[in-house]
This record gives sequence, C-alpha cells and structure tokens, in this order.
Amino acid sequence: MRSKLLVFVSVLILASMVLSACQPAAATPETIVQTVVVEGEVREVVVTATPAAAQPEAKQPVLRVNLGSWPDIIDPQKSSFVNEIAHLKLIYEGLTKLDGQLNTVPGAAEKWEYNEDATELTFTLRKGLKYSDGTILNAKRFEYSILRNIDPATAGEYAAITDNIAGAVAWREADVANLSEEELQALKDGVEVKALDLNGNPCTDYEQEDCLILKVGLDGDPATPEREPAPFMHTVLSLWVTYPAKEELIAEGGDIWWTSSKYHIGNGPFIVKTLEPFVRGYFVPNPNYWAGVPTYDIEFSYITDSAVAFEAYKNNEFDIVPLVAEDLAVVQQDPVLSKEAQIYPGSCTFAFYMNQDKPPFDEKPVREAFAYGTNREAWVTDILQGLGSPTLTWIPKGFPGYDPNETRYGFDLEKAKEAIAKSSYGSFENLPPIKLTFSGTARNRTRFEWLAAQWSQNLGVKVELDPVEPTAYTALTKNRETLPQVFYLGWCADYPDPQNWLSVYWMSTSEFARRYGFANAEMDALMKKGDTTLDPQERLTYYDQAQKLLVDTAAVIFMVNNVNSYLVKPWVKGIVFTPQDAGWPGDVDPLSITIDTSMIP
Amino acid sequence: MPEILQVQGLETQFRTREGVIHAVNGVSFSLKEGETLGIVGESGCGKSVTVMSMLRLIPSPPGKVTAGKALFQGRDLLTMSDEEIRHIRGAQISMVFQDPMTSFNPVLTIGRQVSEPLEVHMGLNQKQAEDRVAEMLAKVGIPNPKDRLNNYPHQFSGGMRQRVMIAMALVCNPQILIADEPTTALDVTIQAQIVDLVKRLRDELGMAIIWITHDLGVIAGLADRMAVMYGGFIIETAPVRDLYGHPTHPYTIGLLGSLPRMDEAGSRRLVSIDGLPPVLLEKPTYCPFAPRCKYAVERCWHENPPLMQVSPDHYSACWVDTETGRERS
Amino acid sequence: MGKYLIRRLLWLIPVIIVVSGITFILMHSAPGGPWDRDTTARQVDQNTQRILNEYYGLDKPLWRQYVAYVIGDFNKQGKFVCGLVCGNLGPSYRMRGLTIQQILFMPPEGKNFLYSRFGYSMRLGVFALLFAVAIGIPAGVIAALKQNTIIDYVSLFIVTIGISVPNFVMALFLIILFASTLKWVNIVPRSWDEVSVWVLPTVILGFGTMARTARLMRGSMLEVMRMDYIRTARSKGLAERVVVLRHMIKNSLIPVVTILGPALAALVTGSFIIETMFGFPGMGRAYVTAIGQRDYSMIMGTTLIYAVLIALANLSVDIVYSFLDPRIRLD
Amino acid sequence: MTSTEVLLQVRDLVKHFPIMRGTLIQRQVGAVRAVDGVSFDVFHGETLGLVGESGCGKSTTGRAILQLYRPTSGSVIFEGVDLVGLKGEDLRKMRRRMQMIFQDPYASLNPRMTVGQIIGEPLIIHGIADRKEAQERAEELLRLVGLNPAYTNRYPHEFSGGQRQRVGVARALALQPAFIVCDEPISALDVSVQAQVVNLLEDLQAQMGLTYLFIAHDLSMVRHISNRIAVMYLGVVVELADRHELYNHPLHPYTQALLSAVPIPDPVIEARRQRIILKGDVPSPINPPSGCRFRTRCPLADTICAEQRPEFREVAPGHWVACHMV
Amino acid sequence: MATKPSVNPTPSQIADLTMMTVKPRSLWVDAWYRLIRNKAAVAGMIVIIFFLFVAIFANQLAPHNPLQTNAGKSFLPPAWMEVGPNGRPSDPAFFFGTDNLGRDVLSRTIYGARVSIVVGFLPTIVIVLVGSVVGLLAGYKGGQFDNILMRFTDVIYAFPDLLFFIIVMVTLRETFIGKLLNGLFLLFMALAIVNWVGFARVVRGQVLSLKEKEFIEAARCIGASDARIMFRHLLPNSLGPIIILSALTIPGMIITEAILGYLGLGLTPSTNPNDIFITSWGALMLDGQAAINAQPWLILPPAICVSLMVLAFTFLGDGLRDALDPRLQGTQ
Repeated sequence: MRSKLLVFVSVLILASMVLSACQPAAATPETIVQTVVVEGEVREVVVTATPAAAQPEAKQPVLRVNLGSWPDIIDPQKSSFVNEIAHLKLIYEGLTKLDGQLNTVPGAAEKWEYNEDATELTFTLRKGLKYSDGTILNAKRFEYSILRNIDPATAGEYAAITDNIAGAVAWREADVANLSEEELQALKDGVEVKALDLNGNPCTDYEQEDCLILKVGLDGDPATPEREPAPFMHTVLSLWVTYPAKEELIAEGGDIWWTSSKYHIGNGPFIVKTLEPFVRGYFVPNPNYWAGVPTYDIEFSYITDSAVAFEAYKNNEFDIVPLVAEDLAVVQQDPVLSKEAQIYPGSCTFAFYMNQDKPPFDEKPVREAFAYGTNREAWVTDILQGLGSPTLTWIPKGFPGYDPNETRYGFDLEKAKEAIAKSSYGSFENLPPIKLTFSGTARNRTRFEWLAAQWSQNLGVKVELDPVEPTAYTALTKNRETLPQVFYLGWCADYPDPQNWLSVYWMSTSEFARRYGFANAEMDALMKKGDTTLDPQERLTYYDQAQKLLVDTAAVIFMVNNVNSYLVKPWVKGIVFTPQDAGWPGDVDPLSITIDTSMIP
Repeated sequence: MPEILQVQGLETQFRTREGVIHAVNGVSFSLKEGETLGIVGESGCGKSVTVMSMLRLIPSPPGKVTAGKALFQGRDLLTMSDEEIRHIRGAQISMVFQDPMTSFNPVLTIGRQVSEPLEVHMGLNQKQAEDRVAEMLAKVGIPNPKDRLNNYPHQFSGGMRQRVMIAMALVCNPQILIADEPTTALDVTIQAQIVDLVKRLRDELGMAIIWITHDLGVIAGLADRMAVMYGGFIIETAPVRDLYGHPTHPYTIGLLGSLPRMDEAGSRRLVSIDGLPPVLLEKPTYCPFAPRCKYAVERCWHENPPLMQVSPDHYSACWVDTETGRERS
Repeated sequence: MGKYLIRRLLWLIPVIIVVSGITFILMHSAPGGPWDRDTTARQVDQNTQRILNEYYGLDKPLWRQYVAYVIGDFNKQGKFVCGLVCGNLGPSYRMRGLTIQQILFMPPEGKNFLYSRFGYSMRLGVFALLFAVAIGIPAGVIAALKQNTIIDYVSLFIVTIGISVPNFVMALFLIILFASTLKWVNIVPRSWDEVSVWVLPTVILGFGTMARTARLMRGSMLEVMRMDYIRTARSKGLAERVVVLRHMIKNSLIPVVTILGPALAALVTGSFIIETMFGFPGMGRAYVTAIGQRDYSMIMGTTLIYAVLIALANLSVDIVYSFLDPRIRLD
Repeated sequence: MTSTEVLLQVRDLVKHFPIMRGTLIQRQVGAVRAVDGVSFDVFHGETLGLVGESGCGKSTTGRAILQLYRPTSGSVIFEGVDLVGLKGEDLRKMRRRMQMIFQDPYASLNPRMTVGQIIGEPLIIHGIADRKEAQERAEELLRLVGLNPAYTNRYPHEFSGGQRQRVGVARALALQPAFIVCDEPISALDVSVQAQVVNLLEDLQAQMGLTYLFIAHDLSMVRHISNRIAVMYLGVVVELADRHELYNHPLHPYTQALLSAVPIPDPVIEARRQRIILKGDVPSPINPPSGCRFRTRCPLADTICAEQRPEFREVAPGHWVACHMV
Repeated sequence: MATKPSVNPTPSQIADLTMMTVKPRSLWVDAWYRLIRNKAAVAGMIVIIFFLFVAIFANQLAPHNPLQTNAGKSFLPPAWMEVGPNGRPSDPAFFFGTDNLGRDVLSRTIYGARVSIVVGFLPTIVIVLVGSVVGLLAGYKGGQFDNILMRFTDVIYAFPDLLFFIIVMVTLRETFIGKLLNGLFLLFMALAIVNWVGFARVVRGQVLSLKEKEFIEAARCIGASDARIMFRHLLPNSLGPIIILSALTIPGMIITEAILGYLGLGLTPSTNPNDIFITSWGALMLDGQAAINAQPWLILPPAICVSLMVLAFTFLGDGLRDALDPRLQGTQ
C-alpha cells in the first residue's frame, strides 16, 4: 500500500517539477520599457513588441516546410542531394525546366533548337532577364556555369552529367597534376559551349544585353571519336548544374561563398534571406523573376526525426511535411489528416540485385526462381503500408519509357519451383544459405526481417541477415570485389528521359553496370541506338526493347516504385505534384501556389 | 558556592537495529560555580552522552532523552525552546571536543569559526569580533594570532588546534566549560600543555568545568570532584583526593589498579578487570558491573545498587563494602 | 598553481596525439569513404573521386595523411599548409569549402559566437547543467535533512528514475505530453531565441545529471551531517539554518563539484540524441552525422574538441576543488 | 631475566620516504626522514621499550627492523644475519623468527577471514601445517591467549577490541618466533582492557622466553613492561637506559620533559609536581632542524646544538644519551 | 545480558555463553541480512529474477513465434484497446498488439529480455575481471604500472565511445567474432574495452586505501607472497565495492545496449526462431520510435522493461551499497 502511494506521489512530484520548469513556455509579447530622454526630462515609454521570430517581413504569408536535413552544400555545380537541390531550385533557374507532366519547357531560355543531326543545341534566352539584384543575366553566365560544372577543379559530384557536351570528358578527366596551364586552357577551350550575341559573335562580358544565344556542341558517345547525336540534352540541361551563380560572387566569397545569402544572387522565383545552419532557411519572392512574383515566403526547417516532425505538423507548426509509412495508418484514420495526405508516384525504382559473380546467382534459373518467389504486393502492403507501387520493370510509371505491358517474373511460387528445378541445384533446399546484405537503418531492419521470413516461408531457403552501417554498405556495393550476394538498391531519375534510366545505368561501360558486373552486348547496342536516334518515338522503341532484355536477364528482382507522400495543410493551394519533386511538393511551379490566409487558425 | 548546574535523573536512549540501547540511566549530579568536575569511565559508559543530552546535542533520531532534568541557573535545559537553548550553547555553556582534527570545519578559516559564537551571542561586528578572537587566541598561547586568523584548521598542529578549540569555547566567557576528552588524541607533552592551559584559564576566568576522560591520570591534578560512570550510571562520586585515596566501588578500584604508575618503584602485576563493558539493551535490574566484579554477591544480581553515602560527600553504588568485603546493610 | 596549470595543459599534448592517432586508425579502418553516398543518391563517379582524393590528399599513404593532419603538408603550389599544431582542424569533405573550425565555431551571418554549432551545444550543456544543479542540489539537501521521511523516499525514487530511464525514451514521452497533447511548448523552434524552446531539451538532457547530483548531494550531506564539526557548530549555539547553510552545504558540495565538470563535458558532448530529436543545431549531431559520412576531418576535429573539453573540465574541477577545499594544494 | 646475549643489533638504521612529484615522469622532490640513524641492541629475553611522540619514527623503526619497510641504509642484524637486503625465500625464513603485534585491533585482522584462518595462515604459508593441522594449532593458540578454542570459526567483528588484540597475539605466536615487535598494542584499548593485554604479554614472555620490542607513546606503560627504554625524537634515539635509571636519572632534556609530562593518578602528587612544559610542536621530519633535532624546543639549547649533531654515547654503563649538554 | 544466571559465573564464562548462543556470522552473512531487510533492493531482486526467468524460458513463455509475420495484422493495438488510433481493432491473441510486420510485440519483448540480461551481465563480468586485476595490480604494485594506468584513463576518458562502437561493429562485422552470438559478443567486447578502465580506477582506489590497513602488513609480516596478499587479502576486502560497482555497471550496459540498438548498432536481427538472441529491447525501441504517434504500444513495452530492469539493478545496487559499505551502517 505504502509503496503504491510512493509511486503515485513521486509521479506527481516529477510531473509538477517538470511542469513548473515549463511555465515560461508561452510566447507572450514582451514588454520593453525604453527610457527616452526628451529635452532634458526622462520619460519612460512602454513599447509592446512581439518576439523577434514572429515579425518577419510584413504580412506576407509563409509556407513552412520541413525539409528533413540540412544541406551539406548549396552550390549549383557541387550539390547532389534533393534537399540541396530544393534550395537551389528556389534561388535559381536553368535554361529549361520541367513542368508538372515532366515535359521539358522553357526556363531562362525561351526556345532551343537542335541542328539536323542533333550534335549541336542552340538556346535563345529571354530578353531582359535579370538577377534578383537587378543585374543583367545573359548567356555568358550560363556558359560560365556549364564550364564550371565540367572544370576538374570544381570536382562537382554531378560533373559527369554533362559528359555529352563535346569536349567535356577530355577536360573533366584531365590529369590535372601533370598538365601545364596552357594544356588545361586548351582542353577548356575545346569544350563546345559558347555564348553568342544575337549577331553570332562571341559575347564579351556579363553586362552585354544582347548576349542571348548559347550554343552547345554535343556528342552522344564521348567514348568514340565520332560525333554522335544527343537528342535528350535539352532535358539534361534543365538540371541544377547549369544554374547561373555569379562568377564574381563565387570568387569574392571564396570556398564558403555558398554559406552566405549575400552571394546567392539568383534568377529563380525566390531570394534567400537567411541561411541559418540546421535551424532555418528563409526565402522571400524575387520581384525580378520573369514569370511573376510569388505571393508568399518560404521557410525551410530541418527536423530529421519524422515522429517529431509529424507532431509539429499536427501542432500547426508546419504546412508541409513528408508522410512516412509508420504514420500512415493514423493519418488515414483521422478525418482531417486523411484529407491532407498527398500520395503520388515518385521517381525511383527499387530492386534486389543478385550478384552474378557469386553462386548460386551465377545461374539464371536461380535468379528467375527468386524473382518469381518474391511477393511485391505483400512487400508494398506489409512493409510500405501502401506507400509504394509494385513493379516488374525498371522505368517507373509516369516517366517516358515506362513499359505498362511487362508481366514477366510476377509472384508465382509454382514457376519459382519450376525455375529452380532447371538449375543445377534442383530445389531450394539444396541452395546454400543466402546472405541478404542491407543498409542497417531502423526501417530496413524490419523490411529485411520480413523478406527473410517470406523467402524462408515461401521458398524454404535459409536467409542470413547482414545489416551494414549505411556508408559501409554503399562502399560494399560500389566495388565488384566486395559486392554482396543479394542486396537492395534503387535508382532515381535525374531527368525524365529513358537515356538516364538505361544508358547511364546499364550500359556495360557505365560505372554502375561495371560495379555489378553487368554486361549485355545486345542491350548496349539497343541503348546506343536509342541515345543517338533523333526521332523521339523511335528512340522510345529502342529503349523499350533494351528494357525488355534487361527484365529477361533476371539480373535484378524489380520490387517497387516509390511514391511521394506529404501532408499538406488545406490552406496551401495550387500545388503541382510531380514524381520529380525535390524534398517538398510544389517546387516545380512555385508560382501556382497560393496560401489562403483566411483558413489558417 | 552556589550550584550552577543540577542534573537530575537524566535518561537517554538510542534506537538501533538491535534494539533500544540504554546509554544513560538516571544520572544525577550537580556543579558549583567555579568547580571542576571530572567524569571518568570507559568508552561507551555514557559519559559523553550525558553531557550531550544536557545540551541537547545528541542526534535525534536515533537518540532521545527520555527522562530527567538539567537545571542551569534554575532553568531546565531539556524543556526550553530551541531558541533559548541556542542562546545558552556557546555563550554560557560551551564545549571542547576530543578530536581537534575533525571538530573544526575544514573549509572555514579559524578566525571565522572562532568568531561565530561572538556573532551569534554578542552581536559583535566583524572588526570587533576579530579583535576579540585575536585576543582570545593570544590568551591560549597561539603565536601571531592576528596573522593566523585567516588560516585553515589543517594549517595548525594538533596541539594548536586544541588550543584554538579552547579559545573558541571560551570566547564568550561561559560559566561552564564542558571538555569531552580534550587531550585523548594528543601526545603526552601536548596533553600536559593543554591541561596546564586550562588550569591557568580556569584560575583567570573562574568558570566551572566538566572534564570527561577515561584517563584517571590526567584529571588527578585538575578536578575538584570526580564522578565515575559505568553502564550509564554514576557508580561513585567523591572529592578528588577522597576518590583516589579511598576508592570504594570495585570498578573504581579496578580502574586505579590497572594503571601503571611512573612513580612506582617495583614492578607489580597490573590489576585487570576481566570481561567487557556491557551494552545495555534493557535497563538493568541488577548491578551492571556484577558480571565483571570480584566482590559480587547474590544481591548484586537482583538489585541495582543506588548511590549510597560512604563518607561525607563520598557516594558509591555498591552493595559490598570493599574494605571489609562484606555486604552493606 | 601556475606551474601546475602549465603542466596539466602540456599533458594535453600527448593526450591529443594519442587520441587523434587512435581515432585516425579507427576511422580509416571503417569501410567506405567520404565519397560514398546514401544508396539512393547518384554516386560520385570514379574520375571525380580521383580528383577529390588528390585534392584532399586522400591518395597518400595513411601515415602521411596523419602527419599532414597533425603537422601539415605542402599543397600543390608548394605552400606549406599547417595542420593541427596551428589549430587547423582540416577541411570538411562533405560540406565542401568549409573547414571544421568554420563549421563548428563560425556563427551564421549576423549572429554571434553563441549561434555557432559549438555555441549551441555549449549553451544547451550549460543550461542543462544549471538545471541539474538548481534542482539537484536543493533536492539532495532536502532529502538528506529529511532523511527517511516520505520526502526523502520520493526524491530518491525520482532520482532513481532519472538515472534509469534512457533519455531518448523520456524525450519522446515528454514531447508527446508537453508539445503534442498539452501544447505548452512548440516542438519545432521558430527560433532558438525563444526561451520556451530550450525548456524541453534542457530538462531532458539535464535530468540524468540532476538525478546524479541529487543523489550525490544527499549522500554527501548525510556524511557531513555526522561530522564532528557539525556538532561543534551546534554547540556554539548557531541557528540550524546557519549550520546547514554555512557548515553542511559547502562541505557537501566538494564531492558534487567533482562530478559537475565532467558532467558539463558530458552534457556538451553527449547530447546527440537530444539534438537529433529536437532538430537542434549543435555539434553532437554533426559528430554522429560525420561518422556516418566518413567526413574524416570532422570526426577528428570533433573528437579532439571533445577530448580537450573533457580534459579541461577535469582540470577546472581540480582547480575549483582547490578553492573549495583549502586542504588541497595544486602542485 | 635479561641476558646479555644480543639477539638483534640495529646499526645506523635510516628510513626515508621519498616524496614524488610529476605527471608522466615522476621524480623525487624530497624525503620524509622518518628514521635517521638509529642504533641499539636488543638482548635475548628482554623487553626493550621504544617511546616517543607521534611522528617520531618509532613505528617506522619497528617496521624497518622487520623489513616491512625496506630500510634506506643501515643494518639490522638478527641472530647474526643482516636482514637488510635479504630477499625472497631467505627473508621469508627469517620472518618465522620475528613477528609483530599491531596497534589497531580493528584494522589488523582481515575482516573476511575467520579467526582460525587468520591464526593458521602463517602455518600454511610456511608449509608447516596443512589446513587441518593449522586449525588444531589455531585452537591451541587461542587457548594460550585466553580465548575459547571454539572461536576458530568466528569472524573478527564478533570480538571486542581486547579479544581481537589477543587474536593478533595468537597470530604472532603461531610461528613460534623469538622476537616480537609490539607496535603500540594497547593504545587503542580501554584502560581496563589494556591491563589484560599487558598481563598476557608478560605471561607469554615468561612462559616462552620471548623478546619484545615494545613501542608505545605511554611512558608509564612502557616503564611498566620494559627492562630497558629507548626514547626517540624526530627519527633519532636520544636516550637509552635501564628503566629505573631512566626514570631516576633522565639525562636528556627531552626525556626529562617527557617524564614530567606523564600524569600520575594521584591528586596529592600531581598537586606538588612541577612540569617541564615544552614549547611548540615537533618540527617536520621533511626538514628537520640542523644539529641536534631537539634544539628548537630544548630549554638548554646552545649554539653548538645547531651546528653539530650530538653523538649517541654511553655516559654510564648501559646508559646512552645524545646531548651536547650532558 | 538477557539472562541472569543465579549462580555467580566467572566473567569469561559469561562472555563465552553470550558468544556461543549466536551463530558465527561472516560479514557476508551480515550484509545479506541487511540486504534482505531493504525493501527496494528485494523488489529489485524480484524484478531481476523475474526477467531472468522470462529470459531463460522465453521459448515456453512467448505466446507466438517472435519472427512470425502476420500479413494484414500489422500495427494491431494492444488487447486493452478496442480500436487503435489507426482504426484497427485489437486481437486478443496479441496482448501487446503487433508491430509493422504483424509480429507479436509481447513475444518479441519476452525474447528481448535475453539480450538485456546477457548484455547486462557478460560485459560486466569481463569488465570486473579485467578491471579488478588491473586495479589490484596498479593499486598494490604502484609505480610505473600505476602511472601508466592513470595516464591511460585520461586518454580513454577523452575518447569518443560512440565512434569506437560504430567502427568496431563495422570493421569486425565479417569476422568470426563479429558473427558470434548474432554480433552480441562483439558488442560485449566493445562495451568492456570502453568501460574497464573506470572500474580499474575504482578498484585501485580501494586497494590503495586497503593497502594502508594493518592486516596487509600483518600478512607481509607472516611471509605471505604478493599474490597471496592480493588475492587472499586485498581482493576479498575490495569485493564489497566491486560488487556494488558491478551492480551499478549492469544498468549502464543495458542502457548503452538500448541506445546502440536505437542507433541501429549491436544485435544482428535473427531469422532463425531457434536462435537464442532474436531481438533486443533496444532494437524494439528503434522499431517503435518511428511509429510512436500511431502505435505507442510498440515502444512502451521495451521502454518500460528497460526502465524497470535498470531501476531494479539500481535499487539492488543501492541496497548492496548500504549492506556492504560499513561506513553507511547505522544511517539507515
């Protein structure tokens, strides 16, 4: 009896202690008494002020987004992560951009043209483009940005994305240490990116108003001496790597120029006001943006813990947060939250890779058997709580090149048994234990525990789980020597073109294919045809055939396409959702978004 | 001389896991102005507890004074308010403790600690208090007293610390000084210094002293009257010469006999008292010394002897007349 | 004292060398490197990797990298770039362009040092410590004074809970309770300038230390209460209040102070879980992230800063100790 | 009772405790000169008393003799063997011949061992007895020191201080030594119990012909039990003489002061006595005074005392003193 | 003196009589009686024994196979809730509800007890063994050995534990040690390596103070060897603090395992229901943390179990300290 009382009282005291400690929590307006001296007499003037944070630039509504994690770097030519790109997309704009249907549409360039064999691409910039500070933005700026991306001194992580520009590879891969200044300059000059004025003369400087033409020489396959067409390049150049950060500001700011809002003068819809690491990024509309001026400010926060972010969203502290699988059931159950959930396809495909260098996956029937024996639908419902869509092919739905007719290797235990019977093992029981290596994060653990249970229940194979620290996992999968037996990887589109899905990834000369030891000459030929064919429809047929071949090899078990899922407050209207959303929905067309302040409680 | 302190029937008990320990069992004595009373006994006989109980300094719990009175100038120390007794402690009755090492707060300066009673009882300001403390330190024989005010206890030697302790006790000119084994932890030469000092101060200041000790030697030259305690009782009390000259209680006799004497010519065998002092878990109904007593008779096991007069001013609690070996009537 | 300080500070040098050596070996023995990215991201291509490795000197043998980190090395232009000995903690591999000292100590534009990552962590640590001391010490004192009463038992029980419940569990529950359910505090700080947003992280981070402080204070008080000099103080007629305040507490504080220095270091360094949960811009989070990212200089830099912090905390304890306890002499 | 056969010869015994400083590399910055040149003989069957104030080095001397502290220099010749420098098995063998009784009956018995184990341990260590024999022998020894032999399975904390000290005596006797250093064996005991232990020690000496080095600060007790007495001050022996000689004719001013400070339990005598009260405290053994160690407190001190260390010389047969003024 | 003999016995007879009436009691027995009088410590012991029982008989106690996934039954609320916040009805078969794979939370929690018990004890044993021996040697032998230990602690204290754990787990994952006991063995070793120094320091301090005790001199005096002094005299007397410290080290290990589990380090998930170590409370909390909004019952059982277990050990440790530390005797 007494000990019960003890527990009760102690809980009470603990509670009251913490409560009293939390008392000053309410954000009340603070009263500041200023002492003002007026002509010799002292008066006290009472000034009521709201806390500093609550009084940002006037009455502009603010869109509050939890972006998850603070970017490592915000430099157009060095960034590579979605959260980094989300910042860049607000501040800058490229020559072209994507619209809600993933079509490439004009950005800073009002039009673009390929020459007849698609070895040269000419952009024409809009007239009168201005940076947010009112200075002129001309083609010379884009020339600088593209060259900066290729420059080996920049060593940007997406430098290789522009390899189809003629001369780019030679400069990018130059052996800097052993080349003279002159030789390097020659390599740089060999890159065919030229800003021209309307008369076709090379531009002289950044102030030149009629410098509106950008000519880009292309080479569909830099590995061969011939110039080949690259008809997808206008889409590639929509990427952030071409964003025209100002050369003089980069020079002035030095290595850390990107940490300061002072040097981030851009041509995008927003101007960055503050960048407070790990706390917030604050953006206000850019009055000089050619397409119009947004009617709201944006505030990015960086809460990594999804449970905390969800609580904050429910607390009306955020307008947009990512929705994770664990919270989905609650959201769906809640009459209000369920209406606020936005779930739509994403841009990634995930798959199990089977190491063809290691038994038993060196035998195709074994791979086939596992592909048959994996229940993708159950994976989606059980593991992802519905946040995903099962797939049997590589390019996801919504992207050019998607193959809606692919049905091979769907879940079928009978076929799995037939397949294994054809292998040298004869049955699943004879297989050696399968080691499933994965990145040992919280979510992955349960996922792979589930898969192991599935495989052992459905197929009767013994599965060993091998969680690896994430970076170590990456390192393992990057090297053919250390490549695990079975592992899980995905690919997300950089830009919506089948070339990015197939040639960049599965071409036997590509880095990815080399890592996994994947080489298929027939596929290589088809992909090359696709890359160099000018006619958009014809290209797609080659890629389609290549993709069918890929499925046929059963090199990987295609599992799911991700979905983007966010919670969006009802007063945020006009969001254009696309699979390519970077970090938050709406960055494709921020101008279409409005905030109905009357709805905000 | 009028009696300044009268203790009547004092009883103190301690609650322990093993049971209630009867530490003091009805102790009565009185102290005249300017008189020095020596209380002697082995460890655990209740001598310290008696004086601590009087000043209400025993930790409670586990200790508790269960009965008795301690009249100081006619007022009962045991029933007065906390506030009142605080005004008596340190001001009118002050104490000197056994271990000068642990009895000082190690993190406060000597000056601070010695001046504390002055601040509390005399309301002196810092300057006045400092002067008075320096004067007092000089009186107890601390060289350069002004400079040493800012020293910490550990910077003094044991003997010096005990001098400071005495200065602290006497700083408010108390009427009674209670010295609880003040020399036990000190070397012989230092002991002599301290006894000497107290003697001098007593003659100078005229306070009454209760000196608690287990060493019959130390007290012989100092005390006017003696009380011997055993098992929480006073078992013999007499003027000092009477007690040493004619001890009547077997325990007192044993104690004196177990001490070797420097001035003895030959080498006699020491008298030893067999057995151990008792731990009293209940109030004894028999003589607590009986189990160790050579003289014990049947009656000793049934009845606890009260203090009985054996000669004028000499009282003893024993059923046996140790001179004749016969039972007293 | 001066000599002692110098000697103790000099002793830091071998500690730093050994700690940096071990850290260096450990982090380089972990598979993967700074260019290995999240598996969903496009991986840095081999050529870029090569260029980056060359640029940062990661292509050199390990011992040279270590020497370059500690002492320095000549860069491409033949200029000597000084290493750790000049206080240079190296370049970040993930936040390219930034040096570690910039990441940790450089405040955002227009703010002062307190807004740097180190400044944030330090503030949180100091607040947590203040909370721990402000609650823990009085609680310990009261529990000791009321020993074996209901107050004592209750505070002991709370204290034991504080020691027992892992702080991330407590953090989650407190967030749900105070932020989500009671809505007393915001979960997401609009700004770390508001007092209210510091409350939860401070309380959660400081709770364990508070509990330990209270426990130690109680034990220490109980010990001091039995000391002879307390009896002496009472015998002088001092009021109970004075006995407690002047004689008991100062002495009882001595052992408590010895844990507070290391506790501060632990609070500043050990807050990564709390930092992650509250989206707190401190360095604990940066440290854990850096380990995951193999941002070698960042790992080294933070480790060494922690090592120095801990050593300084221990040193300051010794110094404070010598002030509190006149018996202690530093030499 | 006393023979003139020398059992133990201590010559110029020095024990300095180094004071070390340093964080990583420790170096010696000074030394506590606990024992600084002590010489005396102990005869067969006698009790030599060693007195002095605390910190004078008397316990250190006792321990240095038994090689519990390895002496810094000097020699300790016991039964013809110099113990200084003796190591390993040789030293172990000598340990059987000489034992020690400690001051604190609470700290000197391992609280986790039974009394039987404590007393039997020396026998087992020296391979004299097996477990069972050791047990039997422990019972005998308990009986010898006046305790109930049934107590062998009891633990030290179950005994009173006096009983524990008896156990300590029994342990010392287990190896049947010739020589026992008694390091203040009674100062932690109650007065009534002190006599019990002293009587026991005397009885055992008579019974077994033991030789004692009896260390104490209580001069009256030392005088009671010893045949000869050595007085130590700050690491050196200042006077050594027969006990009657020492009491009746103390030569060294320190001895005189010490004698006069010892209280006598008789108010009549006490009232008459004139004390020599020494000024101040014992100086630090880290930095002892030059010349005569006692000069800073000595009523007779002269210039020579600061300059020269007084020789320890025999001024009368068997009466040694170290003083310039004698 | 409870009895009053009518005849006059000799004093020593009385002493004997009183002594013989009580049984001999070693300090350990005394401490044990003190311990079992301490209610909190007894409660702690009961909880520990309960979990020990649960851990040993997990196979028999768990109502379900902890690895059994139940399609369509994921995130079921616990039995006492009719409908969870996610709208799913509870199933009486799953008392604590189910996790995201439809696995029984109760069964998993029961199995989790194993890891916590083992992770509490085994590293502690290693720490105690190594720490005691080193502390004993450093304290007794002193000198350079001691000096090195003390300097080493400076380095260890300044050293980042977490980095060490992560790197050890990552680098040794593929080795034999890394695979032993589903990776737990490696965790033990890592925990032990980081923690033994503090332990050694405490033992050293204890030995330093014991060394000054006279019974150690007495042992030297009777010719005991260094080894005998260390292991027969110093060790048994340092055992009290060692036991107390061990009891207080155990909860630290359990919390560390939980935190490491929470960071995704430590136990490798098992796929074989016959494995001894299938999951740990730390791993369960990690699972539950992400879903704390919707399914708080996922994190509750492991969190409460960890807290209870740690609480139990803390109470027991406190009780042991009160029972074994003689300085505190009488203050209770």
